[in-house]
Amino acid sequence: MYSLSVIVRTICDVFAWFLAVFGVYVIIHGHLTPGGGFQGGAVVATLFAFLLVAYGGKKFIPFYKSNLFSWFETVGLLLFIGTGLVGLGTTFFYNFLAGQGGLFGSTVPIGPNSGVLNSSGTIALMNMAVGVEVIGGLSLILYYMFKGIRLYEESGSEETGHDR
Amino acid sequence: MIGNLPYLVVGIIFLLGLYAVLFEKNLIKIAIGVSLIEASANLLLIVLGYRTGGSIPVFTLAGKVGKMVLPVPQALTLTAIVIGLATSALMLSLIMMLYKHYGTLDVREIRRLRG
Amino acid sequence: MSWHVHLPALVIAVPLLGAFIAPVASMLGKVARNFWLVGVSALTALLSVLLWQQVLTSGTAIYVMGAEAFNLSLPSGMSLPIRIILEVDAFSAFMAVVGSIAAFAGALFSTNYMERFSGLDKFAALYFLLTTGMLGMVLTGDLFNFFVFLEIASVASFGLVAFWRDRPEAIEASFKYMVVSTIGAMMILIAIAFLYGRYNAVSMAAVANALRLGYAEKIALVFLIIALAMKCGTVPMHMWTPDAYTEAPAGVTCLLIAVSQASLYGLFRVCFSIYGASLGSAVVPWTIIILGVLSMFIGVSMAVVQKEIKRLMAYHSVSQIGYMLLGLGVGLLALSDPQAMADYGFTAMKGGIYHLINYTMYKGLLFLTAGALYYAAGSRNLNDLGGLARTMPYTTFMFVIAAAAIAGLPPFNGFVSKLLIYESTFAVYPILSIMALVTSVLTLASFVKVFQTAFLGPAKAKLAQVKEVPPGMLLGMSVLTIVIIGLTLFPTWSLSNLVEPAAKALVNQAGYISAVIGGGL
Amino acid sequence: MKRQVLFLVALIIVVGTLWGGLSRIHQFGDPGAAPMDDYYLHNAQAERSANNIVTSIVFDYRGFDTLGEAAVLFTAVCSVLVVFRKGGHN
Repeated sequence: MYSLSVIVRTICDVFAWFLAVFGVYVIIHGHLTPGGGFQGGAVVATLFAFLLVAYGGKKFIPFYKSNLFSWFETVGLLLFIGTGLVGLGTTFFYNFLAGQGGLFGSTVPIGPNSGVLNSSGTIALMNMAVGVEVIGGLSLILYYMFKGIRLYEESGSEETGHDR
Repeated sequence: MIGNLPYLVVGIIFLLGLYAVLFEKNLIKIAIGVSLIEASANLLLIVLGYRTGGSIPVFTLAGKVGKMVLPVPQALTLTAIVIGLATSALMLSLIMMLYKHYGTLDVREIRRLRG
Repeated sequence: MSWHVHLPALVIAVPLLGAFIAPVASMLGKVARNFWLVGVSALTALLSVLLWQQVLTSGTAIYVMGAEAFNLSLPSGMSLPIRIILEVDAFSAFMAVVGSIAAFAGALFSTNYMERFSGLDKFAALYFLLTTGMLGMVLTGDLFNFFVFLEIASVASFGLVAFWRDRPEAIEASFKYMVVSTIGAMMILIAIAFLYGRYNAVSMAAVANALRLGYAEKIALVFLIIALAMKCGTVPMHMWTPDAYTEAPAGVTCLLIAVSQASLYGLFRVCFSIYGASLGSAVVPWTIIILGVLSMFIGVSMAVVQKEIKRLMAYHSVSQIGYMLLGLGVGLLALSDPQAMADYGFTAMKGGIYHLINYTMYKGLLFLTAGALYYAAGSRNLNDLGGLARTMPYTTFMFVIAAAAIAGLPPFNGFVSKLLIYESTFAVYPILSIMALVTSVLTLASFVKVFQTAFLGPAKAKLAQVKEVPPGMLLGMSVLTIVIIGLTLFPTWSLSNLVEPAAKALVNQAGYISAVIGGGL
Repeated sequence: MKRQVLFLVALIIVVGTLWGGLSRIHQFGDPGAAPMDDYYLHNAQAERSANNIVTSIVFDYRGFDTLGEAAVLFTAVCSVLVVFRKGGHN
């Protein structure tokens, strides 16, 4: 895939970063506004699709660290299930932070209000964990679907089971 | 009866997806058919949760709280959408691999496994 | 509050955690990865046995995810559960034990079987995810949760079937399986939406409590039966079964068997526990019985003409699913009539459930021995094999045990379960029992053919330097062999301790509901 | 061509059946009494102090589903990586 025209690249340069910031906002405000970890993570992952389309594989792939995104994915998942496992003192997935006053522990007024960022307990924590996981996962899918066939052709080894 | 039009749309989308899966010859079109079926299931869930005149179930900066639509179908649909996304990604990857092996996207030529 | 109450959650969480850590563990090297694969599978099997024991001693286990107390199923003033509930009765716990033993054997087998290939970190992760999906399906008490775990199991099995991605057939089988299974899953989702829309509940017990059979419920039932029958590979929808079972690596096929049993579990949970008494007419039981008989007969008649060992065995598994459908279909037929239930219905259910554990064990073992044959002889074709009994004595021994069990030869466990099915179906309709007998004879013929061509006769020149398979694979096979021999030696113990509680739990719809709702019907 | 016509007839019949079934769930826009959903709408904010009720369902009341959903995504990533893996022997 080759890079597109200078107009597309300039617009990408300007707007890609707004996209990333917006995605992070959607993740962090998941418990206050519509959205959440999955949606925000998907928005951030679009950033990579955007860069890939505008700049083309040749320029983009060298900058792409697929190991980093594997770690994103693993860390996000472990944080998610870890938060669930910490609740095992009571039950699996117990929200042990909500209303406790500490991290994410503020209470909100009942009914319509302007929102308290430091509320909702593990919900916010899990939003972030899932956000990190989705950024990693979708970027990996994108990368491998773009690069996949070429990787496969380079490999040279045949893996056809035991009978061939 | 005409008030139930959204249900009719669900049925039609489901059947169109089924048609694409059963009768289309192109693998990409089959994948589109599967996605259509997923879309119909998601649409059905959302439609079931609608209350006439209801607002979204989010309290942040909500004006005055009147009726709200049912929140559970929205939560279920979120889950179902991500699952659908995962399935579509894998399905397209397999199609790429099939094209690599067989050099065609025509289902009639992709049949080494028979009998 | 001892840690035992958390067992239902732990049985699912442990393999899931294993899957998430598997890529990290694989970075530490080959030994760490194999140790992780086997260790976590063994731990899962141990936990499910503990869970089963707990359920037998203290009744149905309830676990409410994220509530203030593990058994707080209903918040004050509510008649419906609002959280996800794991509801483990004797049947669920039984299925979990069966599935996790198969998973353990497959993991042990895969350590040596897969060592030549790349991408094993992902293999381990997908293997654990498949185990998680299977266990989640059998332990959950929530319809939507069932769908989610069904999808985990399906997506993991697509990846595992396509694991040898340089075989065009493997990718093709995976794609075929994927289309069928995704449509099935979406039909299940639509059926769940129907039930949710009617009763505003997704918990199985709450839906069962409120259910009154109407037009919408009938459509939901049809969708559920079609989709779950598709997923467990009964006849009109069995096209994916031989392909996927043949192309998956042998250790995975052993686990895929257990996953198809989990779909069967879902089918019976829907029929017995959710719809149960309100089914009323005999249409649904007869549909299941006819599906069962067709699967039995068509599966076995396709199997006898096959030349490829695993494909032959895969068609046999279509035919064996038929036995379970037949047994439990007869049980369903007798559900609303206590007299018929006592006469033949309960025997049929015991036969069906006993056949379920037998089938998972011997079919898993057969697929593992087929994998061992590929590994040693390097061919899938029956015509290329011969005289392997001398060079591979252990594999031959285990193959003979599994083949005798599947054919229903007298001392073996397969005989006991088939006998129970014969005698109970004879009371309903003698022709059903005759069909089952004929299927059994054809199964025997087919496996005698395999045994004779592959193991007996003169050794082929090409196979002169074939050696016995490495110890990991032998260990994996011997786990299942030991279970089969145990079931063979103690049929009365296993019938009264394993099978009867499960059958009773399945019949007892009011008990299933009242465990969550309290009071119940 | 004939098959398409046949399918069209089947389509009309099946859509009719399905629409009939769907319309019998409840009237569009009027789910009637919804005890589970109303519980969330009235109590979720007080119990879990999250303004967004859908998120509090997704991550708290039905958090286990979301774990499964994250696991499905992980599974899909693993499967794509398996299919496109860079070969080479261990």
